[in-house]
Amino acid sequence: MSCGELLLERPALLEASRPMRHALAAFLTALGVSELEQIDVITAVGEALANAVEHAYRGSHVGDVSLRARLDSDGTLAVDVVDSGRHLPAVRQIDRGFGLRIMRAIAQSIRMDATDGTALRLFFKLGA
Amino acid sequence: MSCGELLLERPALLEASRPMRHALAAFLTALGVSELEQIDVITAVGEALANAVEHAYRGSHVGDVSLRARLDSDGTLAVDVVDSGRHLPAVRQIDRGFGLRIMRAIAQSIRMDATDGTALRLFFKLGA
Amino acid sequence: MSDRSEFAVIKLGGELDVARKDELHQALVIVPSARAILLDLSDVSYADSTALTELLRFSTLAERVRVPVAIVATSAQLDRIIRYAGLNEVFRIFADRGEALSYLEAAS
Amino acid sequence: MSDRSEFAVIKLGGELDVARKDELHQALVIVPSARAILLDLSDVSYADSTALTELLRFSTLAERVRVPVAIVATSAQLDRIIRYAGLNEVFRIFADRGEALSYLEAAS
Ligand SMILES: Nc1ncnc2c1ncn2[C@@H]1O[C@H](COP(=O)(O)OP(=O)(O)O)[C@@H](O)[C@H]1O
Ligand SMILES: Nc1ncnc2c1ncn2[C@@H]1O[C@H](COP(=O)(O)OP(=O)(O)O)[C@@H](O)[C@H]1O
Repeated sequence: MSCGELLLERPALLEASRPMRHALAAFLTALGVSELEQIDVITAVGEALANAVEHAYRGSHVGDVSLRARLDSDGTLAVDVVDSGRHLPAVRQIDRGFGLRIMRAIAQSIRMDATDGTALRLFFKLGA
Repeated sequence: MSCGELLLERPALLEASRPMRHALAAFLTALGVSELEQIDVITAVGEALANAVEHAYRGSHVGDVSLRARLDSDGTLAVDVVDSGRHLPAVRQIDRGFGLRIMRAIAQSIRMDATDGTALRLFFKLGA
Repeated sequence: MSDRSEFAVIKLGGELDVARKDELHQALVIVPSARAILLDLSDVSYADSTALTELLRFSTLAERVRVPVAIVATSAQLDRIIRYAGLNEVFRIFADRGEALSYLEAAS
Repeated sequence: MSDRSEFAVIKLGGELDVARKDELHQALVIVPSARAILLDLSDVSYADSTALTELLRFSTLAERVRVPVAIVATSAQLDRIIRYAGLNEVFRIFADRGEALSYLEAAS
Protein backbone atom coordinates (compact mmCIF):
# COMPACT_ATOMS: atom_id res chain seq x y z
CA MET A 1 0.00 0.00 0.00
CA SER A 2 1.00 3.62 -0.46
CA CYS A 3 1.80 6.01 2.34
CA GLY A 4 1.65 9.70 2.97
CA GLU A 5 1.09 12.60 5.28
CA LEU A 6 -1.06 15.68 5.22
CA LEU A 7 -0.79 18.70 7.46
CA LEU A 8 -3.11 21.68 7.24
CA GLU A 9 -3.16 24.62 9.60
CA ARG A 10 -5.49 27.56 9.19
CA PRO A 11 -7.83 29.86 11.09
CA ALA A 12 -10.76 27.94 12.55
CA LEU A 13 -13.51 29.73 10.64
CA LEU A 14 -16.76 27.89 9.93
CA GLU A 15 -15.88 27.78 6.23
CA ALA A 16 -12.58 26.04 6.98
CA SER A 17 -14.00 22.60 7.60
CA ARG A 18 -15.24 21.97 4.06
CA PRO A 19 -11.97 22.51 2.12
CA MET A 20 -10.09 20.66 4.86
CA ARG A 21 -12.36 17.66 4.42
CA HIS A 22 -11.90 17.87 0.67
CA ALA A 23 -8.12 17.95 1.03
CA LEU A 24 -8.24 14.89 3.27
CA ALA A 25 -10.51 13.07 0.82
CA ALA A 26 -8.23 13.82 -2.14
CA PHE A 27 -5.21 12.78 -0.06
CA LEU A 28 -6.83 9.43 0.71
CA THR A 29 -7.89 8.92 -2.91
CA ALA A 30 -4.35 9.61 -4.08
CA LEU A 31 -3.14 6.86 -1.77
CA GLY A 32 -5.67 4.35 -3.10
CA VAL A 33 -8.06 4.28 -0.15
CA SER A 34 -11.44 2.84 -1.16
CA GLU A 35 -14.40 5.16 -1.49
CA LEU A 36 -16.36 3.65 1.36
CA GLU A 37 -13.45 3.79 3.78
CA GLN A 38 -12.86 7.35 2.71
CA ILE A 39 -16.48 8.29 3.40
CA ASP A 40 -16.19 6.89 6.90
CA VAL A 41 -12.92 8.65 7.63
CA ILE A 42 -14.24 11.96 6.31
CA THR A 43 -17.42 11.53 8.35
CA ALA A 44 -15.46 10.97 11.57
CA VAL A 45 -12.83 13.65 10.97
CA GLY A 46 -15.56 16.01 9.77
CA GLU A 47 -17.05 15.84 13.27
CA ALA A 48 -13.75 16.76 14.89
CA LEU A 49 -13.30 19.67 12.48
CA ALA A 50 -16.88 20.84 13.00
CA ASN A 51 -16.33 20.88 16.77
CA ALA A 52 -13.13 22.89 16.43
CA VAL A 53 -14.63 25.55 14.16
CA GLU A 54 -17.92 25.70 16.08
CA HIS A 55 -16.89 25.49 19.72
CA ALA A 56 -13.20 26.04 20.33
CA TYR A 57 -12.99 29.81 19.94
CA ARG A 58 -16.57 30.70 20.82
CA GLY A 59 -16.67 34.15 22.30
CA SER A 60 -12.98 34.79 21.81
CA HIS A 61 -10.56 35.73 19.06
CA VAL A 62 -10.46 32.93 16.50
CA GLY A 63 -7.27 30.87 16.52
CA ASP A 64 -6.03 28.06 14.32
CA VAL A 65 -7.25 24.55 13.73
CA SER A 66 -4.83 21.97 12.43
CA LEU A 67 -5.40 18.65 10.76
CA ARG A 68 -2.64 16.10 10.50
CA ALA A 69 -3.20 12.79 8.77
CA ARG A 70 -0.67 10.06 8.42
CA LEU A 71 -1.26 6.88 6.46
CA ASP A 72 1.28 4.11 6.85
CA SER A 73 1.82 1.43 4.27
CA ASP A 74 0.19 -1.13 6.58
CA GLY A 75 -3.09 0.77 6.37
CA THR A 76 -2.90 2.52 9.74
CA LEU A 77 -4.30 6.00 9.51
CA ALA A 78 -3.80 8.43 12.38
CA VAL A 79 -5.57 11.77 12.24
CA ASP A 80 -5.03 14.61 14.71
CA VAL A 81 -7.39 17.55 14.89
CA VAL A 82 -6.02 20.19 17.22
CA ASP A 83 -7.13 23.61 18.30
CA SER A 84 -5.86 25.90 21.03
CA GLY A 85 -9.23 27.23 22.13
CA ARG A 86 -11.21 26.44 25.23
CA HIS A 87 -12.71 22.98 25.56
CA LEU A 88 -16.24 23.80 26.51
CA PRO A 89 -18.25 21.51 28.75
CA ALA A 90 -17.43 18.70 31.15
CA VAL A 91 -16.40 15.38 29.66
CA ARG A 92 -19.72 13.94 30.76
CA GLN A 93 -21.65 16.24 28.48
CA ILE A 94 -19.59 15.22 25.44
CA ASP A 95 -21.34 11.89 25.35
CA ARG A 96 -24.61 13.59 24.65
CA GLY A 97 -23.58 15.10 21.32
CA PHE A 98 -23.79 13.12 18.14
CA GLY A 99 -20.26 14.12 17.18
CA LEU A 100 -18.40 11.87 19.57
CA ARG A 101 -20.91 9.08 19.07
CA ILE A 102 -20.26 9.15 15.31
CA MET A 103 -16.49 9.30 15.74
CA ARG A 104 -16.61 6.36 18.14
CA ALA A 105 -18.72 4.31 15.73
CA ILE A 106 -16.17 4.77 12.96
CA ALA A 107 -12.67 5.12 14.39
CA GLN A 108 -10.83 2.17 15.83
CA SER A 109 -9.76 4.28 18.76
CA ILE A 110 -9.94 7.87 19.90
CA ARG A 111 -7.77 9.84 22.25
CA MET A 112 -8.65 13.26 23.49
CA ASP A 113 -6.51 15.73 25.38
CA ALA A 114 -8.44 18.79 26.49
CA THR A 115 -5.92 20.34 28.82
CA ASP A 116 -4.95 23.14 26.47
CA GLY A 117 -7.58 23.55 23.78
CA THR A 118 -8.69 20.27 22.28
CA ALA A 119 -6.43 17.68 20.71
CA LEU A 120 -8.26 14.74 19.25
CA ARG A 121 -6.48 11.75 17.77
CA LEU A 122 -8.43 9.26 15.71
CA PHE A 123 -7.03 5.93 14.57
CA PHE A 124 -8.35 3.96 11.65
CA LYS A 125 -7.33 0.63 10.23
CA LEU A 126 -7.83 0.71 6.46
CA GLY A 127 -7.81 -1.98 3.80
CA ALA A 128 -8.62 -4.68 6.35
CA MET B 1 -1.61 32.97 5.56
CA SER B 2 -2.13 29.33 6.38
CA CYS B 3 0.52 26.66 6.17
CA GLY B 4 0.74 22.98 5.56
CA GLU B 5 2.49 19.99 4.18
CA LEU B 6 1.54 17.14 1.89
CA LEU B 7 3.45 13.95 1.30
CA LEU B 8 2.32 11.24 -1.08
CA GLU B 9 4.25 8.15 -2.01
CA ARG B 10 2.94 5.49 -4.33
CA PRO B 11 3.89 3.30 -7.28
CA ALA B 12 4.68 5.38 -10.37
CA LEU B 13 1.91 4.04 -12.58
CA LEU B 14 0.53 6.23 -15.35
CA GLU B 15 -2.76 6.52 -13.47
CA ALA B 16 -0.97 7.86 -10.38
CA SER B 17 -0.42 11.38 -11.66
CA ARG B 18 -4.08 12.38 -11.81
CA PRO B 19 -5.09 11.67 -8.18
CA MET B 20 -1.77 13.11 -7.00
CA ARG B 21 -2.52 16.36 -8.84
CA HIS B 22 -6.01 16.37 -7.35
CA ALA B 23 -4.65 15.90 -3.84
CA LEU B 24 -2.22 18.78 -4.36
CA ALA B 25 -5.01 20.99 -5.71
CA ALA B 26 -7.30 20.24 -2.76
CA PHE B 27 -4.36 20.81 -0.37
CA LEU B 28 -3.75 24.25 -1.89
CA THR B 29 -7.45 25.12 -1.84
CA ALA B 30 -7.67 24.17 1.84
CA LEU B 31 -4.85 26.61 2.53
CA GLY B 32 -6.57 29.44 0.68
CA VAL B 33 -4.39 29.54 -2.44
CA SER B 34 -6.15 31.37 -5.27
CA GLU B 35 -7.52 29.39 -8.18
CA LEU B 36 -5.17 30.86 -10.76
CA GLU B 37 -2.07 30.26 -8.67
CA GLN B 38 -3.30 26.77 -8.06
CA ILE B 39 -3.71 26.14 -11.78
CA ASP B 40 -0.14 27.23 -12.40
CA VAL B 41 1.28 25.12 -9.60
CA ILE B 42 -0.68 22.06 -10.74
CA THR B 43 0.45 22.64 -14.32
CA ALA B 44 4.12 22.77 -13.32
CA VAL B 45 3.99 19.90 -10.83
CA GLY B 46 1.87 17.91 -13.28
CA GLU B 47 4.84 17.95 -15.68
CA ALA B 48 7.20 16.61 -13.04
CA LEU B 49 4.73 13.86 -12.15
CA ALA B 50 4.13 13.01 -15.80
CA ASN B 51 7.88 12.62 -16.33
CA ALA B 52 8.22 10.34 -13.33
CA VAL B 53 5.38 8.02 -14.32
CA GLU B 54 6.30 8.05 -18.01
CA HIS B 55 10.08 7.88 -18.03
CA ALA B 56 11.63 6.93 -14.71
CA TYR B 57 10.95 3.20 -14.71
CA ARG B 58 10.71 2.60 -18.43
CA GLY B 59 11.76 -0.93 -19.20
CA SER B 60 12.24 -1.88 -15.59
CA HIS B 61 10.16 -2.85 -12.57
CA VAL B 62 8.03 0.11 -11.55
CA GLY B 63 9.13 1.83 -8.35
CA ASP B 64 7.66 4.67 -6.33
CA VAL B 65 7.12 8.32 -7.07
CA SER B 66 6.79 10.74 -4.22
CA LEU B 67 5.36 14.21 -4.04
CA ARG B 68 6.10 16.50 -1.13
CA ALA B 69 4.63 19.96 -0.95
CA ARG B 70 5.25 22.44 1.80
CA LEU B 71 3.53 25.80 2.01
CA ASP B 72 4.88 28.27 4.54
CA SER B 73 2.82 31.07 5.99
CA ASP B 74 4.84 33.60 3.97
CA GLY B 75 3.55 32.05 0.75
CA THR B 76 6.64 30.05 -0.15
CA LEU B 77 5.70 26.75 -1.70
CA ALA B 78 8.33 24.07 -2.20
CA VAL B 79 7.40 20.94 -4.10
CA ASP B 80 9.62 17.90 -4.50
CA VAL B 81 8.87 15.19 -7.03
CA VAL B 82 11.20 12.28 -6.55
CA ASP B 83 11.60 8.90 -8.17
CA SER B 84 14.32 6.30 -7.88
CA GLY B 85 14.34 5.23 -11.52
CA ARG B 86 16.86 5.97 -14.24
CA HIS B 87 17.09 9.53 -15.50
CA LEU B 88 16.97 9.01 -19.22
CA PRO B 89 18.79 11.31 -21.59
CA ALA B 90 21.55 13.86 -21.27
CA VAL B 91 20.70 17.17 -19.64
CA ARG B 92 21.00 18.82 -23.03
CA GLN B 93 18.05 16.94 -24.42
CA ILE B 94 15.86 17.92 -21.50
CA ASP B 95 15.62 21.43 -22.86
CA ARG B 96 13.89 20.15 -25.94
CA GLY B 97 10.86 18.76 -24.14
CA PHE B 98 7.91 21.00 -23.31
CA GLY B 99 7.88 19.70 -19.75
CA LEU B 100 10.88 21.59 -18.46
CA ARG B 101 9.98 24.63 -20.47
CA ILE B 102 6.57 24.80 -18.82
CA MET B 103 8.00 24.22 -15.36
CA ARG B 104 10.54 26.99 -15.92
CA ALA B 105 7.86 29.39 -17.12
CA ILE B 106 5.86 28.90 -13.93
CA ALA B 107 8.16 28.10 -11.03
CA GLN B 108 10.32 30.74 -9.43
CA SER B 109 13.21 28.33 -9.39
CA ILE B 110 13.91 24.69 -10.15
CA ARG B 111 16.56 22.35 -8.88
CA MET B 112 17.18 18.92 -10.33
CA ASP B 113 19.28 16.14 -8.98
CA ALA B 114 19.53 13.21 -11.38
CA THR B 115 22.30 11.23 -9.72
CA ASP B 116 20.04 8.53 -8.34
CA GLY B 117 16.73 8.60 -10.14
CA THR B 118 15.31 12.08 -10.54
CA ALA B 119 14.69 14.54 -7.73
CA LEU B 120 13.08 17.75 -8.85
CA ARG B 121 12.44 20.64 -6.52
CA LEU B 122 10.18 23.47 -7.62
CA PHE B 123 9.82 26.72 -5.72
CA PHE B 124 6.83 29.02 -6.02
CA LYS B 125 6.08 32.32 -4.39
CA LEU B 126 2.34 32.56 -3.80
CA GLY B 127 0.06 35.41 -2.82
CA ALA B 128 2.55 37.98 -4.08
CA MET C 1 -41.49 25.01 -2.06
CA SER C 2 -44.72 23.12 -2.75
CA ASP C 3 -44.97 20.26 -5.19
CA ARG C 4 -48.41 18.66 -4.79
CA SER C 5 -51.10 20.60 -3.03
CA GLU C 6 -50.99 20.02 0.72
CA PHE C 7 -47.64 18.26 0.43
CA ALA C 8 -44.76 20.56 1.20
CA VAL C 9 -41.42 19.75 -0.37
CA ILE C 10 -38.20 21.02 1.11
CA LYS C 11 -35.17 20.37 -1.05
CA LEU C 12 -31.59 20.81 0.09
CA GLY C 13 -28.34 20.02 -1.67
CA GLY C 14 -24.58 20.09 -1.41
CA GLU C 15 -22.69 19.65 1.81
CA LEU C 16 -24.75 20.28 4.92
CA ASP C 17 -22.05 21.11 7.38
CA VAL C 18 -21.56 23.37 10.34
CA ALA C 19 -21.05 26.40 8.09
CA ARG C 20 -24.62 26.04 6.80
CA LYS C 21 -26.27 25.52 10.17
CA ASP C 22 -28.26 28.79 10.09
CA GLU C 23 -29.40 28.23 6.52
CA LEU C 24 -30.55 24.74 7.44
CA HIS C 25 -32.31 25.99 10.53
CA GLN C 26 -34.24 28.49 8.45
CA ALA C 27 -35.08 26.00 5.71
CA LEU C 28 -36.49 23.38 8.04
CA VAL C 29 -39.85 24.86 8.95
CA ILE C 30 -43.23 23.18 9.28
CA VAL C 31 -45.30 24.84 6.58
CA PRO C 32 -48.65 25.51 8.35
CA SER C 33 -50.81 24.37 5.44
CA ALA C 34 -48.94 21.12 4.84
CA ARG C 35 -50.43 17.83 5.79
CA ALA C 36 -47.14 16.10 5.09
CA ILE C 37 -43.58 17.11 4.31
CA LEU C 38 -41.19 15.57 1.85
CA LEU C 39 -37.62 16.45 2.68
CA ASP C 40 -35.63 15.83 -0.46
CA LEU C 41 -31.96 15.34 0.42
CA SER C 42 -31.11 13.42 -2.75
CA ASP C 43 -28.64 16.14 -3.77
CA VAL C 44 -26.95 16.20 -0.39
CA SER C 45 -23.49 14.70 -0.71
CA TYR C 46 -22.39 15.22 2.87
CA ALA C 47 -23.93 16.00 6.23
CA ASP C 48 -22.35 16.37 9.65
CA SER C 49 -23.88 16.09 13.10
CA THR C 50 -24.85 19.76 13.03
CA ALA C 51 -27.22 18.89 10.20
CA LEU C 52 -28.46 15.77 11.99
CA THR C 53 -29.27 17.87 15.05
CA GLU C 54 -31.34 20.21 12.90
CA LEU C 55 -33.06 17.31 11.19
CA LEU C 56 -33.89 15.77 14.54
CA ARG C 57 -35.25 19.05 15.89
CA PHE C 58 -37.38 19.37 12.78
CA SER C 59 -38.68 15.83 12.81
CA THR C 60 -39.49 16.03 16.53
CA LEU C 61 -41.43 19.24 15.97
CA ALA C 62 -43.29 17.72 13.02
CA GLU C 63 -44.22 14.68 15.07
CA ARG C 64 -45.56 16.90 17.82
CA VAL C 65 -47.93 18.64 15.37
CA ARG C 66 -48.71 15.31 13.63
CA VAL C 67 -47.24 16.16 10.25
CA PRO C 68 -45.52 13.12 8.77
CA VAL C 69 -42.05 13.74 7.31
CA ALA C 70 -40.39 11.53 4.71
CA ILE C 71 -36.73 12.00 3.88
CA VAL C 72 -35.28 11.10 0.49
CA ALA C 73 -31.61 10.30 0.87
CA THR C 74 -29.37 8.71 -1.73
CA SER C 75 -25.77 9.47 -0.85
CA ALA C 76 -23.77 6.79 0.94
CA GLN C 77 -22.35 9.32 3.38
CA LEU C 78 -25.74 10.62 4.47
CA ASP C 79 -27.06 7.11 4.85
CA ARG C 80 -24.07 6.06 6.93
CA ILE C 81 -23.85 9.05 9.25
CA ILE C 82 -27.55 8.69 10.07
CA ARG C 83 -26.86 5.09 10.98
CA TYR C 84 -23.75 5.92 13.03
CA ALA C 85 -25.73 8.52 14.94
CA GLY C 86 -28.38 5.90 15.67
CA LEU C 87 -31.07 7.92 13.90
CA ASN C 88 -32.03 5.41 11.21
CA GLU C 89 -34.96 4.23 13.30
CA VAL C 90 -36.01 7.78 14.07
CA PHE C 91 -36.12 9.23 10.57
CA ARG C 92 -38.27 7.87 7.75
CA ILE C 93 -35.74 7.46 4.97
CA PHE C 94 -36.54 6.54 1.36
CA ALA C 95 -34.41 5.95 -1.70
CA ASP C 96 -36.58 8.01 -4.06
CA ARG C 97 -39.45 10.47 -4.16
CA GLY C 98 -41.97 7.88 -5.29
CA GLU C 99 -41.50 5.72 -2.23
CA ALA C 100 -41.47 8.74 0.04
CA LEU C 101 -44.73 10.04 -1.44
CA SER C 102 -46.41 6.67 -1.10
CA TYR C 103 -45.48 6.63 2.54
CA LEU C 104 -46.79 10.17 3.05
CA GLU C 105 -50.06 9.37 1.22
CA ALA C 106 -50.65 6.50 3.59
CA ALA C 107 -49.48 8.28 6.71
CA SER C 108 -51.27 11.59 6.33
CA MET D 1 -17.31 12.47 -35.55
CA SER D 2 -18.66 14.72 -38.29
CA ASP D 3 -20.86 17.72 -37.62
CA ARG D 4 -21.24 19.63 -40.90
CA SER D 5 -20.49 17.83 -44.12
CA GLU D 6 -16.82 18.13 -45.01
CA PHE D 7 -16.04 19.54 -41.56
CA ALA D 8 -14.73 16.92 -39.18
CA VAL D 9 -15.25 17.50 -35.50
CA ILE D 10 -13.09 15.82 -32.90
CA LYS D 11 -14.26 16.32 -29.35
CA LEU D 12 -12.25 15.44 -26.27
CA GLY D 13 -12.97 16.03 -22.62
CA GLY D 14 -11.71 15.57 -19.09
CA GLU D 15 -8.06 15.58 -18.15
CA LEU D 16 -5.70 14.94 -21.03
CA ASP D 17 -2.69 13.67 -19.18
CA VAL D 18 0.06 11.16 -19.74
CA ALA D 19 -2.26 8.26 -18.82
CA ARG D 20 -4.43 9.07 -21.85
CA LYS D 21 -1.60 9.49 -24.34
CA ASP D 22 -2.54 6.47 -26.46
CA GLU D 23 -6.21 7.39 -26.52
CA LEU D 24 -5.29 10.90 -27.61
CA HIS D 25 -2.94 9.61 -30.27
CA GLN D 26 -5.72 7.47 -31.73
CA ALA D 27 -8.31 10.22 -31.58
CA LEU D 28 -6.20 12.78 -33.37
CA VAL D 29 -6.38 11.59 -36.98
CA ILE D 30 -6.80 13.56 -40.18
CA VAL D 31 -10.12 12.32 -41.53
CA PRO D 32 -9.40 11.87 -45.28
CA SER D 33 -12.67 13.44 -46.45
CA ALA D 34 -12.41 16.49 -44.26
CA ARG D 35 -11.58 19.85 -45.71
CA ALA D 36 -11.21 21.30 -42.21
CA ILE D 37 -11.09 20.00 -38.66
CA LEU D 38 -12.64 21.46 -35.57
CA LEU D 39 -10.97 20.18 -32.45
CA ASP D 40 -13.37 20.82 -29.60
CA LEU D 41 -11.49 20.90 -26.31
CA SER D 42 -14.09 22.94 -24.47
CA ASP D 43 -14.68 20.09 -22.02
CA VAL D 44 -10.98 19.59 -21.36
CA SER D 45 -10.20 20.76 -17.84
CA TYR D 46 -6.51 19.88 -17.82
CA ALA D 47 -3.79 19.02 -20.30
CA ASP D 48 -0.14 18.24 -19.76
CA SER D 49 2.78 18.41 -22.18
CA THR D 50 2.08 14.88 -23.36
CA ALA D 51 -1.18 16.18 -24.77
CA LEU D 52 0.50 19.26 -26.22
CA THR D 53 3.00 17.04 -28.01
CA GLU D 54 0.15 15.07 -29.57
CA LEU D 55 -1.68 18.26 -30.52
CA LEU D 56 1.46 19.61 -32.13
CA ARG D 57 2.07 16.40 -34.06
CA PHE D 58 -1.51 16.50 -35.27
CA SER D 59 -1.48 20.15 -36.24
CA THR D 60 1.83 19.78 -38.07
CA LEU D 61 0.46 16.82 -40.02
CA ALA D 62 -2.72 18.73 -40.87
CA GLU D 63 -0.72 21.68 -42.08
CA ARG D 64 1.33 19.43 -44.30
CA VAL D 65 -1.81 18.11 -46.02
CA ARG D 66 -3.35 21.62 -45.99
CA VAL D 67 -6.29 20.87 -43.73
CA PRO D 68 -6.95 23.81 -41.44
CA VAL D 69 -7.47 22.98 -37.77
CA ALA D 70 -9.28 25.18 -35.30
CA ILE D 71 -9.13 24.42 -31.60
CA VAL D 72 -11.89 25.41 -29.19
CA ALA D 73 -10.45 25.83 -25.73
CA THR D 74 -12.18 27.38 -22.75
CA SER D 75 -10.43 26.20 -19.59
CA ALA D 76 -7.93 28.53 -17.97
CA GLN D 77 -5.45 25.71 -17.49
CA LEU D 78 -5.45 24.67 -21.14
CA ASP D 79 -5.10 28.25 -22.24
CA ARG D 80 -2.21 28.85 -19.89
CA ILE D 81 -0.22 25.69 -20.56
CA ILE D 82 -0.39 26.35 -24.30
CA ARG D 83 1.03 29.79 -23.62
CA TYR D 84 3.74 28.51 -21.28
CA ALA D 85 4.78 25.98 -23.91
CA GLY D 86 5.01 28.80 -26.45
CA LEU D 87 2.39 27.19 -28.66
CA ASN D 88 -0.20 29.97 -28.64
CA GLU D 89 1.12 31.28 -31.95
CA VAL D 90 1.22 27.80 -33.44
CA PHE D 91 -2.30 26.62 -32.67
CA ARG D 92 -5.44 28.40 -33.85
CA ILE D 93 -7.37 28.75 -30.61
CA PHE D 94 -10.95 30.01 -30.31
CA ALA D 95 -13.24 30.61 -27.35
CA ASP D 96 -16.28 28.96 -28.95
CA ARG D 97 -17.42 26.82 -31.86
CA GLY D 98 -18.91 29.71 -33.76
CA GLU D 99 -15.64 31.59 -34.00
CA ALA D 100 -13.76 28.42 -34.82
CA LEU D 101 -16.19 27.55 -37.64
CA SER D 102 -16.00 31.07 -39.10
CA TYR D 103 -12.25 30.73 -39.21
CA LEU D 104 -12.47 27.32 -40.86
CA GLU D 105 -15.02 28.56 -43.42
CA ALA D 106 -12.65 31.29 -44.45
CA ALA D 107 -9.51 29.18 -44.34
CA SER D 108 -10.69 26.08 -46.18
N1 LIG E 1 -12.80 21.38 19.83
C1 LIG E 1 -13.64 21.69 20.83
N2 LIG E 1 -13.52 22.86 21.50
C2 LIG E 1 -14.38 23.18 22.48
N3 LIG E 1 -15.38 22.38 22.90
C3 LIG E 1 -15.55 21.20 22.27
C4 LIG E 1 -14.69 20.79 21.21
N4 LIG E 1 -15.10 19.58 20.80
C5 LIG E 1 -16.16 19.25 21.54
N5 LIG E 1 -16.44 20.22 22.43
C6 LIG E 1 -17.53 20.23 23.41
O1 LIG E 1 -18.02 18.92 23.56
C7 LIG E 1 -19.41 18.88 23.25
C8 LIG E 1 -19.82 17.57 22.62
O2 LIG E 1 -19.22 17.40 21.36
P1 LIG E 1 -19.83 16.41 20.30
O3 LIG E 1 -19.96 15.04 20.89
O4 LIG E 1 -19.04 16.46 19.07
O5 LIG E 1 -21.31 16.91 20.04
P2 LIG E 1 -21.89 18.30 19.48
O6 LIG E 1 -20.78 19.03 18.78
O7 LIG E 1 -22.97 17.83 18.55
O8 LIG E 1 -22.41 19.02 20.68
C9 LIG E 1 -19.66 20.07 22.36
O9 LIG E 1 -20.99 20.50 22.43
C10 LIG E 1 -18.69 21.09 22.92
O10 LIG E 1 -19.26 21.77 24.00
N1 LIG F 1 11.72 11.53 -13.88
C1 LIG F 1 12.42 11.24 -14.99
N2 LIG F 1 12.97 10.01 -15.15
C2 LIG F 1 13.65 9.71 -16.28
N3 LIG F 1 13.84 10.57 -17.30
C3 LIG F 1 13.31 11.81 -17.20
C4 LIG F 1 12.59 12.20 -16.04
N4 LIG F 1 12.20 13.49 -16.22
C5 LIG F 1 12.64 13.88 -17.41
N5 LIG F 1 13.33 12.86 -18.02
C6 LIG F 1 13.95 12.88 -19.33
O1 LIG F 1 14.06 14.23 -19.72
C7 LIG F 1 13.40 14.42 -20.97
C8 LIG F 1 12.81 15.82 -21.08
O2 LIG F 1 11.79 16.02 -20.13
P1 LIG F 1 10.74 17.14 -20.36
O3 LIG F 1 11.40 18.45 -20.53
O4 LIG F 1 9.77 17.10 -19.24
O5 LIG F 1 10.01 16.81 -21.72
P2 LIG F 1 9.14 15.55 -22.21
O6 LIG F 1 8.73 14.75 -21.01
O7 LIG F 1 8.02 16.18 -22.92
O8 LIG F 1 10.08 14.79 -23.11
C9 LIG F 1 12.36 13.35 -21.04
O9 LIG F 1 12.02 13.06 -22.36
C10 LIG F 1 13.07 12.20 -20.34
O10 LIG F 1 13.88 11.48 -21.27
